[in-house]
Amino acid sequence: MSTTAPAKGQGGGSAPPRKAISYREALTQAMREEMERDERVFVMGEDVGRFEGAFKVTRGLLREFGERRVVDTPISEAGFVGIGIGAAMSGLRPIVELMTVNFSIVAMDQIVNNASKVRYMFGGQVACPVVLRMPGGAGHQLAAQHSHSLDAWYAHVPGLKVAAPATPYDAKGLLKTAIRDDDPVVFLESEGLYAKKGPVGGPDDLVPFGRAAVRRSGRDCTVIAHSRMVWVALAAADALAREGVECEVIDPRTFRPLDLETLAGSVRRTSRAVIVDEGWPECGIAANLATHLYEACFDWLDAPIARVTSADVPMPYAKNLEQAALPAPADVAAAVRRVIGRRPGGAA
Amino acid sequence: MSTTAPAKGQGGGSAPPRKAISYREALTQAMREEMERDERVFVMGEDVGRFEGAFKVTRGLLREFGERRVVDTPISEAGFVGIGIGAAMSGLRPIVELMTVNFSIVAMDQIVNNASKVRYMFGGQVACPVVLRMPGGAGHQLAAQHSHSLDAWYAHVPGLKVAAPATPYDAKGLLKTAIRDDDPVVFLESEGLYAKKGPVGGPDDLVPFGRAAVRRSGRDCTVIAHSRMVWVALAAADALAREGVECEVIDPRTFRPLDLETLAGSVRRTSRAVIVDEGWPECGIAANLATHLYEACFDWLDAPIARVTSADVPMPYAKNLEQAALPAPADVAAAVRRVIGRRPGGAA
Amino acid sequence: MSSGTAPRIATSPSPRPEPDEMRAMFSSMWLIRRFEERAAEEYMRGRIGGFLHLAIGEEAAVVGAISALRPTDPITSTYREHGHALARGSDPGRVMAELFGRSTGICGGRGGSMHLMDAERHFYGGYGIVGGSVPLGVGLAFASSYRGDGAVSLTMFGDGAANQGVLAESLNMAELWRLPVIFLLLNNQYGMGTSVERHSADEDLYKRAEGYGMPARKVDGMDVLAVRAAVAEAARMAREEGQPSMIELLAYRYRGHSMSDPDTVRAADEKERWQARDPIVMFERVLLGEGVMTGEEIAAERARIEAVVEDAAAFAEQSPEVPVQELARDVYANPWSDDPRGSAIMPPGPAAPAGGGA
Amino acid sequence: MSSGTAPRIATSPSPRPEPDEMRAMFSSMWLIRRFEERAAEEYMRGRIGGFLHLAIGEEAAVVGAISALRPTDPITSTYREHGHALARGSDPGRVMAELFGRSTGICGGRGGSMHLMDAERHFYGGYGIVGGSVPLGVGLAFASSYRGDGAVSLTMFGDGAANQGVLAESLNMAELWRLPVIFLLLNNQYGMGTSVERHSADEDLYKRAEGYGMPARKVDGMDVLAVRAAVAEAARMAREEGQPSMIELLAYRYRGHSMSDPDTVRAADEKERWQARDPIVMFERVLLGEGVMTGEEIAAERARIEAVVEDAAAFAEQSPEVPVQELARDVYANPWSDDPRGSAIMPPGPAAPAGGGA
Ligand SMILES: Cc1ncc(C[n+]2csc(CCOP(=O)(O)OP(=O)(O)O)c2C)c(N)n1
Ligand SMILES: Cc1ncc(C[n+]2csc(CCOP(=O)(O)OP(=O)(O)O)c2C)c(N)n1
Ligand SMILES: [Mg+2]
Ligand SMILES: [Mg+2]
Repeated sequence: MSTTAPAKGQGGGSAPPRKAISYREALTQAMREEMERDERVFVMGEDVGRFEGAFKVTRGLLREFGERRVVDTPISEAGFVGIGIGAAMSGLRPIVELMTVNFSIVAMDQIVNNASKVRYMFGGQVACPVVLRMPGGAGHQLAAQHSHSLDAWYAHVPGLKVAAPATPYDAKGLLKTAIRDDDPVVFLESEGLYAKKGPVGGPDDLVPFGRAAVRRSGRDCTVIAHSRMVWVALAAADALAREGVECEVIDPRTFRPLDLETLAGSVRRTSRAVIVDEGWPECGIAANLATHLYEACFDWLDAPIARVTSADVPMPYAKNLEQAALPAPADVAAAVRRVIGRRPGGAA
Repeated sequence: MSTTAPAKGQGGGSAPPRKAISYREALTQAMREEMERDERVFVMGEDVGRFEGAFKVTRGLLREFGERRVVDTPISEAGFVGIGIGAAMSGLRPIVELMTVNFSIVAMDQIVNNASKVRYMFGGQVACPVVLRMPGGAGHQLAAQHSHSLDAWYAHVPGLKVAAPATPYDAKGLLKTAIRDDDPVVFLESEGLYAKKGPVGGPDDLVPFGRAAVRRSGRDCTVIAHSRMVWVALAAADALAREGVECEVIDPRTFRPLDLETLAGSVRRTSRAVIVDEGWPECGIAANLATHLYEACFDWLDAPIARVTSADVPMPYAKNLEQAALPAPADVAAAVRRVIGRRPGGAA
Repeated sequence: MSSGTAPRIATSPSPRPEPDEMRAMFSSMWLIRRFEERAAEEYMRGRIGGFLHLAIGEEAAVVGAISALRPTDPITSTYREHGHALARGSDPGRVMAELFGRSTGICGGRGGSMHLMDAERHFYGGYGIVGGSVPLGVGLAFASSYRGDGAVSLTMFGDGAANQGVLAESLNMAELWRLPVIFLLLNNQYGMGTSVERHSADEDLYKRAEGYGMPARKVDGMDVLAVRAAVAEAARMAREEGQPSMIELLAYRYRGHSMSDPDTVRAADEKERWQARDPIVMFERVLLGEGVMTGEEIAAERARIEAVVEDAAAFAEQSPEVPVQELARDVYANPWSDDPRGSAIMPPGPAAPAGGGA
Repeated sequence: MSSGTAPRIATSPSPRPEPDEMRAMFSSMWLIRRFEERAAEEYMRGRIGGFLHLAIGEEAAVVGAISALRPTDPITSTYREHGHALARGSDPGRVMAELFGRSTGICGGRGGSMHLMDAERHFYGGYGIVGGSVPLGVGLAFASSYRGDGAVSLTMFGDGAANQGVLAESLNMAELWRLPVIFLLLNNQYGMGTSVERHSADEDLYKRAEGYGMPARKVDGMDVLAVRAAVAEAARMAREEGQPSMIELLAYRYRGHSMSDPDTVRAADEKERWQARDPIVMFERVLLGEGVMTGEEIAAERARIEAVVEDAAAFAEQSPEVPVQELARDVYANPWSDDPRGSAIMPPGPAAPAGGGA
């Protein structure tokens, strides 16, 4: 199975194939379509209007929808995330762009103490349908304060939904689902994927939450990866295929809800798993998925699950250090070889 | 082995036995002794002075050390945590009290982006010897916004050290270690343990970071728990002992660094493990420790590791709901019985 | 200490509310006082858990402000908010049941004393993180302005909360975008055990709003008519001109920070000085003096309220506990898991619905 | 737009610095300008990674402020801080090497353009989270006051950063505790693509400090002597009276927000208007007019600096890469793990040392 073919389980499927667009444009398209569809949807964030977004994801929206629905904010993340939450409680459907996940930390109290809790602590009287879009990840030498992957932090918190698209198709389809969802969604984009191109669905092709995508089929080892790491895993799988090792690459796509069944089903078939995650190792996404899989597949596993994560360090600036800190295809391939008991370059 | 006997591996040991004092007083003692020892040590936080702390942990310190070294702050956590970090970078040794872990969330950017990173991102030019004391946990019907256990979030972050004492001895000994440490320490206290009494060490009895304590020996199952959950685990172990099941209860005490060897050594002997954690299940402490143990003890484990955590919900107010949400001795005992393949009440 | 000297207060000419309204304000103040006194008793008896923060002494601030609004104007508050819900008309029985953690509670027992909400009455809740609800109040105003529904949002917070950075951010955006919101700073002169002059560089907290070009003033928070007049004017500005403003109400809480605070930091004479200006006693004098109510009417109303509070406590006491199987209800709009303890794990099967958007 | 009209600026009588000092200020400004122009070239060549934020146009603000301080007065800054390090005397070669990510870099290649630090020179670093370094600067002042060492802390931030709540918190505590700190707000009139009047309700940002009773003023940030005089006076107040203050410098950055910003939001004529008041050109005129430097001396100094910058780039280019084995160095003071990728896991064996406290 080719690594660029549309993934299984990506929903829709009835629409004719469309021309490839970037992950960035896919997101823009999702927002535009949902804003056209629902007057309650609006976008707010730093420089989302005239500047069209630090990563140009909101390009064209101000022109099309005007200042009422595309709102440039001051650099006050706690404040405007809180405003978004309040507006959501009042019945609107805000899409709040945090310029990057790193800046969501100053708004963390609003996200964790308000967005994730208002429905529950007020006994279901109020909904909080806010989408918090935020690109994260490393790879551009942005150093320690600008390179976070906080997926694990958000996945920790009940009351939030957490999505992390890897492809343009999912970027569009998951964002549309997020916007229509009645709960607060932390929508984790990847800075490293904005330019990635691929087909996308039409206006009604939603990608459901809680359904993993099998990005590549294989019988020898299950490789689980999300967001940018899907592509790192696929590159490793391609290299391994040349050695005769066939990996099954699965992308959970959302962590709340989490489609454990698709992951575990694959591991039960392959008996071996590698988890790739751009975040830190302790209390991270990889450790979490590993634990779920050990629990679900205890009698099936032939080897411990290997985790390939970022180094346990704040991200360094120097390019060579940064590359050493991040999971790379070679690391994934080495992990796969380790869990299937092969030596590098060993015959199939 | 009795559950109230001083734990193995709690350091010191040469001092004669002392009278039991509370976990709260043990912390006060540690601060007082270190403030007497080192002029650079000072305490700051909301109501730590005249009010003597929301939980009275700083009782008497203002009287003894005056306003210069016991500083009442406004309710500005981001600001005064940042001030503490700056003062630490300048060579002082601040003990910053966050009234509870819940309020550390508004200061999260300062903790994660500054405290944990300044040494690394500036190439080792500067130290950040700040101690961030914060009580957490639930059990007093404080509802969703006041019941967090964010241990996993802090353990996620390289550059921080993370300690969580369960006994008065460790409260004092670990806090003294934290204050003398050259790195930023997140010091997780438990609201539910402040009144707990026990012996403590003398002025020179430090408890080292990265050394777990065996709270109870046993051959049938390893139970890992920290902070207040140690006592929940010990209560379960006592109940199980009456059924003839002997648990080994181990308290990691610190998560950065983490004494995996003591945990894994026990699991290799018992072949079975239960992990108890007051935090949420996804990407939590329990999932993290489980993954480490699966990796370290893959060939030894006779059953999947059981995790006993809080429910995957924001904490409810109603007492019965709150109790249902929190790990209780009965849950731990049930988990132990499950992993050792026994039925409740089954013979030894 | 600002309480020692006469507070520097701008009082505006207070147009008298209609007699009916004044009687309703009196009932509301008295209900709040008696409700909270009863809650304190129930807390001591162990029927109420968690923290219980009483606003006794602050009834003029609460009732003056809320009575100046329309019933559809949204309100956000703090953990010291029993009075807000009651002033907005929430059922005292359901509020007391919430404090008792019962299933008939206004939030089904999930929120407790710190997290009352009455969505039907546009009371958007009490919150426990100091300052954290202020931007939500601005968000409610944003939504009103977006929809053009003419509502004015009132967001209430304390003097201690004035030192949370998110207030500054909120002030700036409210003024920048001219949102219909009233920042109501209830300066009861202490954040827990720390007095204003020990937590704030300038005791005139309202001046912080002026740094953003926002109109702001200080008002006697013990005088219910002064509060009402000030908030009415602020609401008019917000509604008609889209002009947000800040009102600092100078008041005093009689009890410690919460039921567990023995209140040893504040001087006895300071308390006495403020209690001498008790907002209910002062307002009774106005009612009597202006002939709005007679002594007998006041006594009858007090007795009626006594019974209301009694009934509320009885209702709470007799209400059923929250079923434990409902622990995970309302975490999400459309839960995907049947696990009674909640779960992130999506069960196998067809995909869940995308949610109820539009 | 505030740049259209003459800025409302309070200028104080500026006592002239000594001729030597003025020459040093000129050198510093010119070094910063040329260093950054060179950095831009190296960035285009791909030798510098990450974000590169240039402060070209802001040299008067930087040099005026730092030259008014003692070399032991601590400074904190933002990601736009090359000039701060250079003005404080950091070695241009080591600064450029940091931008190149080399092991000779001032932070060993770990920080890059956004995170320069020179601890020896009391330059406490550049930070990437907007507003996040302000409380650190207050903390440095706290430490000075605690020790009584007589130092004054300067903490620099932008107009956009003025909207981070942590600034408000910092202002309050600095004034409440009377800490020796200068809040230096470099108002270059934009936070990324958003102009001041679109991000701040009141364009006079210094007024926010007044809400905390803190003296504050606006100064022409293109006039190095005016900046120096204002900061000198602020330093005196802080040092002698423990009086913190805020100075808002009105200035302009010539380039886009960072090298990747094509700068399409700002109008060409606005840029021209500000470039007509170029701080270096204006200062040259003063130097020539007052006979502090001759045209030849200026030309010679420029040539010398040209060589300094050339040498800095050559040094950076020839410096070795950071050894990859050192990836986990300096995460902790006394690392417990030999894992080259860092690890939370304590290896078996005797307990690690408790750290170097006292
Ligand atoms: C962010 C945060 N920090 C600390 C606390 C603990 N706390 C609860 S109430 C309180 C005092 C608040 O004072 P104020 O805003 O004046 O309100 P008041 O209690 O006087 O009504 C504090 C410090 C909190 N809830 N949230
Ligand atoms: C908390 C936070 N939010 C957003 C950003 C992204 N960001 C980097 S610089 C910048 C603009 C800052 O403007 P200003 O403070 O005026 O400084 P200037 O760049 O003009 O020097 C923004 C929004 C950030 N780094 N930190
Ligand atoms: Mg107060
Ligand atoms: Mg700027």
